[in-house]
Amino acid sequence: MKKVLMGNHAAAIGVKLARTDVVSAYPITPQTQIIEMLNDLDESGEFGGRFIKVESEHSAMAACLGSATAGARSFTATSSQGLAYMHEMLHWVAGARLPIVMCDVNRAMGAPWILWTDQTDSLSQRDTGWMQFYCSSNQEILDSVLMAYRVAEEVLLPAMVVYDGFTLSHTYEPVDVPDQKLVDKFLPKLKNEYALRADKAEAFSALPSPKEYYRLRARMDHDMGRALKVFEEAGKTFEELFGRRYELIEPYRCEDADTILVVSGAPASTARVAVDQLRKEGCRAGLLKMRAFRPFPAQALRDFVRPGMRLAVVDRNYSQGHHGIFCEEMKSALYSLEKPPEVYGFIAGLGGGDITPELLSEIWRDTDEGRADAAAPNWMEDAR
Amino acid sequence: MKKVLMGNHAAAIGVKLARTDVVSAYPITPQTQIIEMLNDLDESGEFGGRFIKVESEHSAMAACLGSATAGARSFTATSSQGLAYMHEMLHWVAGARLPIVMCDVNRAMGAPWILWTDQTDSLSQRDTGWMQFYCSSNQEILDSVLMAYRVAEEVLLPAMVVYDGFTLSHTYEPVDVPDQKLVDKFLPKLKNEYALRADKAEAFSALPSPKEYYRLRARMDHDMGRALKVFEEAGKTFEELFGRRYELIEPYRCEDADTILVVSGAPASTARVAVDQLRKEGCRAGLLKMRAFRPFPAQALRDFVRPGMRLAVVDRNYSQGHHGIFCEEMKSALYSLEKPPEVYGFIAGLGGGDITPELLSEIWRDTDEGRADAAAPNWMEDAR
Amino acid sequence: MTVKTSIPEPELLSAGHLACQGCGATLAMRYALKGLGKETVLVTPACCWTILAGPAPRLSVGVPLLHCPFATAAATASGLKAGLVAQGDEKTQVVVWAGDGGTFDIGLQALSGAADRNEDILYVCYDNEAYMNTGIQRSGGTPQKAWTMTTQGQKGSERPKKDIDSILEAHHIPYIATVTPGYPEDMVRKFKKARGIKGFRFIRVLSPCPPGWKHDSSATVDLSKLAVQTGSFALYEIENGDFRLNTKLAKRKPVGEYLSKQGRFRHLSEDDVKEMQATVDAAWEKYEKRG
Amino acid sequence: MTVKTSIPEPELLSAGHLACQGCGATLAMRYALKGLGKETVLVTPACCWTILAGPAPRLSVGVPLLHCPFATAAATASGLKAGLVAQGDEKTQVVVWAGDGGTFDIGLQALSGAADRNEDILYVCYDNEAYMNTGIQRSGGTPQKAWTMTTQGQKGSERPKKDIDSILEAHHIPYIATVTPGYPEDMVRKFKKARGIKGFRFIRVLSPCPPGWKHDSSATVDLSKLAVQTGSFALYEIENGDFRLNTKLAKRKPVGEYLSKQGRFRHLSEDDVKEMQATVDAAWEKYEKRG
Amino acid sequence: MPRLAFDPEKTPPILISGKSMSENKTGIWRSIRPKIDMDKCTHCMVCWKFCPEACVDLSSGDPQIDMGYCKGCAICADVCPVDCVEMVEEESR
Amino acid sequence: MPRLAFDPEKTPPILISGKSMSENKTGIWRSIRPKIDMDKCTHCMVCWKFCPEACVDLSSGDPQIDMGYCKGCAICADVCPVDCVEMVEEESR
Amino acid sequence: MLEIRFHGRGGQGTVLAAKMLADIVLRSGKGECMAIPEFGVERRGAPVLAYARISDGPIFLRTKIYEPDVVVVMDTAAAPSERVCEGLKSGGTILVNSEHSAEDLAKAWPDAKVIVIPARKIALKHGLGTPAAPVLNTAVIGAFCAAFDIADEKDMEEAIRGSVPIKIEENIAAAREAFEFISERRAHAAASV
Amino acid sequence: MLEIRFHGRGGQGTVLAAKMLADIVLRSGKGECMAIPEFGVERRGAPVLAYARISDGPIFLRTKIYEPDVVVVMDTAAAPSERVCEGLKSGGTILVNSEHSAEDLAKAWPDAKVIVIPARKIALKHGLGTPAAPVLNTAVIGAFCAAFDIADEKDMEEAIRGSVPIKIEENIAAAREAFEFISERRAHAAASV
Ligand SMILES: Cc1ncc(C[n+]2csc(CCOP(=O)(O)OP(=O)(O)O)c2C)c(N)n1
Ligand SMILES: Cc1ncc(C[n+]2csc(CCOP(=O)(O)OP(=O)(O)O)c2C)c(N)n1
Ligand code: SF4
Ligand code: SF4
Ligand code: SF4
Ligand code: SF4
Ligand code: SF4
Ligand code: SF4
Ligand SMILES: [Mg+2]
Ligand SMILES: [Mg+2]
Repeated sequence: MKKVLMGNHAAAIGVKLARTDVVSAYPITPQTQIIEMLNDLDESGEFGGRFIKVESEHSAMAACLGSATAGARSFTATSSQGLAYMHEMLHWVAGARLPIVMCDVNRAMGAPWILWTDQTDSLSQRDTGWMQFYCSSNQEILDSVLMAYRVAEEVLLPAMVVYDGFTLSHTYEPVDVPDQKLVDKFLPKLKNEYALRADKAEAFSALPSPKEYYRLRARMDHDMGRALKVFEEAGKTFEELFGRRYELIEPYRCEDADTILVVSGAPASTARVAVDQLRKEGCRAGLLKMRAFRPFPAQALRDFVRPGMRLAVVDRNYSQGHHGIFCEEMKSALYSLEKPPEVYGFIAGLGGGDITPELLSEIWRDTDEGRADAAAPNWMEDAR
Repeated sequence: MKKVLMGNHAAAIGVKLARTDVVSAYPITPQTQIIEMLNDLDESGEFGGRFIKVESEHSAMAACLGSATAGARSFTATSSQGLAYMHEMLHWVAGARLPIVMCDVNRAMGAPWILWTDQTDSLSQRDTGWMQFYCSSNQEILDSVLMAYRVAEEVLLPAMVVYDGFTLSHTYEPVDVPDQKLVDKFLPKLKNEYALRADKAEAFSALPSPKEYYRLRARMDHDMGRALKVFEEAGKTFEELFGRRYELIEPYRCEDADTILVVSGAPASTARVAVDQLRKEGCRAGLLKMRAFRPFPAQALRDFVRPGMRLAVVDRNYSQGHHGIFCEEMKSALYSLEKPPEVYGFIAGLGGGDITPELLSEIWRDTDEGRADAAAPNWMEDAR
Repeated sequence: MTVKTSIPEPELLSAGHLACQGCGATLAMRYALKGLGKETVLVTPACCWTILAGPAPRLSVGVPLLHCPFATAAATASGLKAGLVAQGDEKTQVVVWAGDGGTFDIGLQALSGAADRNEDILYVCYDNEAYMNTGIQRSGGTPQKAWTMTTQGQKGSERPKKDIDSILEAHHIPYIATVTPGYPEDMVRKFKKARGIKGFRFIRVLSPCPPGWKHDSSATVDLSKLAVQTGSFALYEIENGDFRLNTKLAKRKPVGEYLSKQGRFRHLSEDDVKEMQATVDAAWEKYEKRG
Repeated sequence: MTVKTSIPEPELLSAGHLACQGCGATLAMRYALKGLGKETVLVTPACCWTILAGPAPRLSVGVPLLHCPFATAAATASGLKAGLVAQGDEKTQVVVWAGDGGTFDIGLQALSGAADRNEDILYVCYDNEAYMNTGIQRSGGTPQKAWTMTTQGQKGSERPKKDIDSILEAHHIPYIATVTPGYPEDMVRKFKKARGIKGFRFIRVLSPCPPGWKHDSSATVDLSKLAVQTGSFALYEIENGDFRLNTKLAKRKPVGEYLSKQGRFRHLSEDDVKEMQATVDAAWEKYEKRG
Repeated sequence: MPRLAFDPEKTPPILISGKSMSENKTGIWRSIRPKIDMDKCTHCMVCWKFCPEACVDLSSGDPQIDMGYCKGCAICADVCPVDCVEMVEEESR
Repeated sequence: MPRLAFDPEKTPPILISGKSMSENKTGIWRSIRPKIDMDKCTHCMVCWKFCPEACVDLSSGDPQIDMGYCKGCAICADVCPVDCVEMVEEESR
Repeated sequence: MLEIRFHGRGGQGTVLAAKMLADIVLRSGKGECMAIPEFGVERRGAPVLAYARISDGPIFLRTKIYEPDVVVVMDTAAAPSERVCEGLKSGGTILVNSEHSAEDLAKAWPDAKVIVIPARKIALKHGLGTPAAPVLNTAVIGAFCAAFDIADEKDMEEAIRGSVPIKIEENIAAAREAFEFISERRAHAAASV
Repeated sequence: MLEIRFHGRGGQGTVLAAKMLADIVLRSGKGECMAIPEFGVERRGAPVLAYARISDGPIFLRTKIYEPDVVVVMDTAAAPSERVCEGLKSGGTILVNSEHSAEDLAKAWPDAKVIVIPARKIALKHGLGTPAAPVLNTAVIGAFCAAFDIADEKDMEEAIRGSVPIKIEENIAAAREAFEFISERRAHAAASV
């Protein structure tokens, strides 16, 4: 049944519906309402699991390392400085193949101190072995927590549900809260055959030989690849149960579009307004919404693009010394095509600067009318 | 004059010659000899600065934040787990535009525990705003510390000198130790006009507006771009003073080569042996050694490549869910070319597995004879 | 205009800062700066004072201030001190200004390291007994039984407040002192004294917080005094391990007088108050034994 | 074969581990496991025991062991306990087995958090008084004046050893105890007792280390006994704040007898030894006052 | 909307934050304001001592509250030894 | 050298490390070895109690040192109450 | 699409007012509503802003609101007049909690329609909050629903019952009183034109 | 290119022996030498390996050494014979610190040239280390230099002076004695062939 929820509360309710066993988290703006709601649910008995109120984010992921090794469904949530403080533990729990799910509420990275949203915090974790799914609405946040557990527990890899600080986290909008019984069907109790058993003397994460390590990483790559299919199947099952479909990439009005905006997160929602507006002005505009960033949907992208197409990639992040991160990964994925499409990268909204339909339209026109730079990043500052 | 030095000692001597004011570091294999030599130099009075023996790597970079803000030349050194534990501070000191120099002794990332070298630890810091220079010999380690300070202090961005754990760090070989007077000419005392002055009431890293934050990041991008030129000029000056030339990328026997190995770190040294061997067998093989990873030498690469060329990129790292990191960035940089060369990515030596001339030759032949996959990563396990 | 108080008149805290009405942590900064004077540099981790110092391009204090990440205050200050000394400045006092979360919990590793090295810095913790900047979550400084947004049950916070002063004592440092804005003369004296001591010094400032403690903004100074008068917060100095009480309390007021004015303790039963009285009495037994 | 000792015969530590000859930390594990028994899970951060537990695919102990990053032992153990309880296992003891570096320094933030939450885990720190696994660098557990690779000056380590037991006491936890392999019966008794107590328990094991303390491998047990007999290391238990000495020392041997057998103290002057004797005497004055 | 409305080279690499907060008039926060009965006032300056906004001016000898900054926290009223500070409702503008 | 000498699908996702260390014979570490004079030995088992390698076998009643593991640390010699354990040089193999 | 900006004071439920509006719109089933807080640090007593978007279909626009159609002033003391009309669409409406007349207030905002609701008086009448800190968001929302035909009183009541933690009946009463206060004014104005 | 593997015991200067060789080669100016430790955990008493490469030109090969030309056994007790000849190039040489005769030792390594040097005896003679832990790396290196014409005694002496921290004269004496011990054997063998 529908309720008006802020994004953070949608996430907390997703965690409760998933019958999560252990939550361990530390407060940070703009994530605190997740913690506060989980605390209230814990104290009111509605949340059956244990909520460990740890002393830092590094310890939050360490507690998840412990609880997930015991085979318990584990969750944490953080943002920017806190996510970066966990970095060592992100590498670790991925290498330990633990299906932990975490919400990262996007917030730009200091210095200087900065409270508002951009994606550099989550995207700069791209090499840690975590799956990453991006949300454009509070409904997607709740649903993505359930999808993330389903995929993570199938391929034994941790997954991040990522959404915009304030723009989604603190914004109230109607959300359909799924029925617990249906969620139990979608997400049965976790049975992890590799979990620690108190009666079996085994060590976890002991020092291997280089050869053994190489093979572990190759197996991880194999499972990361498998996750693409597992996600799509989970998306179909989700639709059967809850009526909403989730896919790795989601085109909008691209059938006959020559120039397409490639956008993720809340700006992908605003981009529909821009595309509709451009269509009204006679422009053959389309939108490709990126939901999955890890595993990167390279094959899906290669199948989607057509020669002669122009992609205007909007990055609300920046890898200093190279390029916007979605743009860079898009180019790498499409490189091997016979006739790869033109890809232009735009840097917009860093530090929480608003990404408006006007700015998106200007990005689209610059690309469509050949004013954008094909090699270097195009810095697009919003006028307001 | 020449001395037989292990890589870690070459680094420590570079730090001493640079008249570094403040060193703060925490021990971790395979970096400990840097700390031990700096400690001995400190206790014997040969090292004029202060050595703060901190309680963790997060605190090591925090102490550098403090000393560099006061305008002092600052240094730290770490590896894998320690570098990852610093991640929040790497973002921070780059945003604070502090010219800190750090040695990262490459060691693969856990879990599981792993002692031996691979590049995933340093390369997974690619989005933190730090410059990264890779070394293939102990001489390059010493020289790169001096070069890193020169470039960092010119563009006010921190720089990482990265070299292979054990293969270089613990291996002894002859190293020319430059004369202190010449080093003083190459590296005059640091005058940071943006440093904190005890008599001026100013706050550092206070909360800006999104617009101000966006402009700070655009200025950072501008300086990262400038660093490419500054590095090349510094390389020329270094040659005039010390007789050794350093460039962003260093081709070897590529003039007439159709298939070229793209390699970094110690394996780039072994690759010369492989290329010479292939040449003896009549193959037109070449080697492109990547010294700079951040700023990524995109233009230099675009100028270097010729249509019809085949690049075999050897990545001793892996970004799970996408590709080898040098390969991915290479494809992104070359994407906008009219006729981009074929780029093939190979994953070798993870966890410290040996990268032998035989393995490099097999990589070269697979690429040259069209057996390599152009889209997906080619996993190349060494036979031994 | 001779003010009948030993507190220096010049203000290093400027009006216009963004503190809530009746903020104890702001009074704390005002008096601290009066004791420290101009030759001071502040290092501030994430906390309310990250905001109170002012958004760019502003600064609400008359001395340089280095913002740093939440877990790093003592390490950043150690480096700043080393950097200043390397530039030839041995005089400027490097002072950490951190909250209780940044001191008792996430910053404890760095704090313990700096104390262990006896770094020549003054570490000040303004203790408002919870994470206020992120919306009043429990910290290691939250008193037992107190309400916070993460301890809303009938019993409030179930664990006792960490005894941070004893933790610092275990590091064998030259000076530890407790102060609170209700006694500004005592506070200014101790900051002046601390300024002159070499090595790692620790001052903890009990700082009432209207939204966090759920009391009226007017009660801040009153509560600060009551904390001392009821013995809930003892004013003392520990110099190289020698403990000395600063307020000779003939008779301590009952703790109820202090607790009843705070909404965070509204849910307390009589037994709860008795228990807290017993805890205070036990603590004073120890103080008197040492004092 | 009746052994004339209260120590159980079954071995949960297997021969073939990679410890140096005469490793005190190995004896510590051997006796701890005898006291803890099978229904135990170990959590071990980076330290010598990361190696001694054995490279994959081997394990040198007869209980499950979870390796974890250096700064996270107490937090990982908190999560492991919560995970086991969630799976219906309330019996298995979750025991942290960490070195002094992982306990006094980089792991202190997590340790303090778990103690503050009174997590139902037993935290054991085998204290060999330096970072041995990375080549004998000074830690917060290194005694004053001791030589290490990072304190090679004439005065050795210039700062006193952190009083970690008092730091734990400041967290109001149910049980703190000190043990050393020279007294295996006392050690096994305390581990059995700790097993039965609910909440956060802390046991510190003084563990002589031939390469680190520069003593002959044969002297490990002797030094462990001398540490107690000279009063340099006191055996005691603190139950809910009540302090009790375990060894009634009629007359303490001079500390010189303990120090002279260790190469790390070879550079000590007579005055140095006198100073260290004074420190031990002062500590015992406090113990007797409390005991 | 031009690609970049500023020239990166002219943007300083870091923001220097030295302007005084005093340009931010916090008087607007008040819903009640302090009124001092100057006759009863003993000029003991306790109100100056305990004002968190440091907005009680001493220069004239009388305690003059700068209403540009006073947030109406009522601490001065609470601490005044002779109770000569009365909090009155802020007239709605 | 085949691209991948193994099939990723058949490689377990994590290494299970449960084999006993006892398969690693540490006897090779010795440069000196303990020799017990069985006549003087009082079977007090103190040597069993303090051996860091837990390689003194009790089953036969006499303290039998398993030379496959003994590292020659000489603790047994040091702690034996009747000094009947002598350390002798390892004959070079 | 109706874009609304609320001006209030920290700690007095400004964001909750916007959220209640969203609850009411959802309950009414007549469209979608998004409530957006000002993304910054909220200090008790300091001026604070909140926003809402109401539209009949799903709302995809996720940006700040620069040119609101309606501005709601919950505390005139915390909302300097030039800030109130900043970006207000020409012909936009300002709903003000005040005991002054619409005419007096209109002087400050010449080209806007001004609607007045004595929300503070209504709130205090129903024992909501104190004179220094009145809890007047339900009264303001009641007035809003009447002024812009958002929902009928039944839907409004149910929504408030679901979203107000304490003093539920008092809040509902205050909302209804404000609703009727505005409805009468509108009926009267419609009749006299 | 000469590839060498050293077998020793943890804590007895095995890596230092390889490093000394590099110092000597540098001092001799007749080529380049790289000394490479075994990349793992060194435990006192446990067997340990170290490697070296000597070539007349710069050395670019940075890999492990799989098929050494020469194996140096500094402590036979810490080097099981099958491990000693593992990967040894056919016709390779094994330089062994032992008091047994070359003939006896050759039985364990039939297809390798065996050279014996009583390094332990020489070291103890010069007061280097103790019977349980002799410091014999300078003696071994002295023998090596003589056996493979790496450098003359003067260069060897200077290099040892620069790289040995304590007991410098004793180490030099031990190295020279080993050098001469091997040179005589070679002269004798050359004469009788
Ligand atoms: C690594 C990290 N984790 C969490 C935060 C979020 N955060 C900022 S301030 C704060 C609470 C500070 O509490 P305290 O130190 O007591 O200061 P106070 O706000 O009470 O003044 C938190 C949790 C952060 N900035 N960085
Ligand atoms: C984040 C991080 N920093 C540093 C290290 C390197 N390291 C591994 S073990 C160790 C020392 C451990 O000392 P202690 O805890 O006393 O155990 P011991 O080795 O003495 O048994 C260090 C510094 C690491 N593994 N991870
Ligand atoms: S929350 Fe408390 S400490 Fe923070 S500014 Fe407000 S009153 Fe001061
Ligand atoms: S270094 Fe010390 S603690 Fe570590 S294995 Fe060796 S003897 Fe044991
Ligand atoms: S405290 Fe009261 S009596 Fe004293 S100066 Fe202020 S108003 Fe006057
Ligand atoms: S009401 Fe508060 S802010 Fe205003 S003068 Fe009095 S103490 Fe200062
Ligand atoms: S300690 Fe000595 S006497 Fe006792 S059993 Fe062992 S060898 Fe025999
Ligand atoms: S020498 Fe050491 S290892 Fe061998 S039996 Fe004796 S105590 Fe055990
Ligand atoms: Mg606080
Ligand atoms: Mg240790």
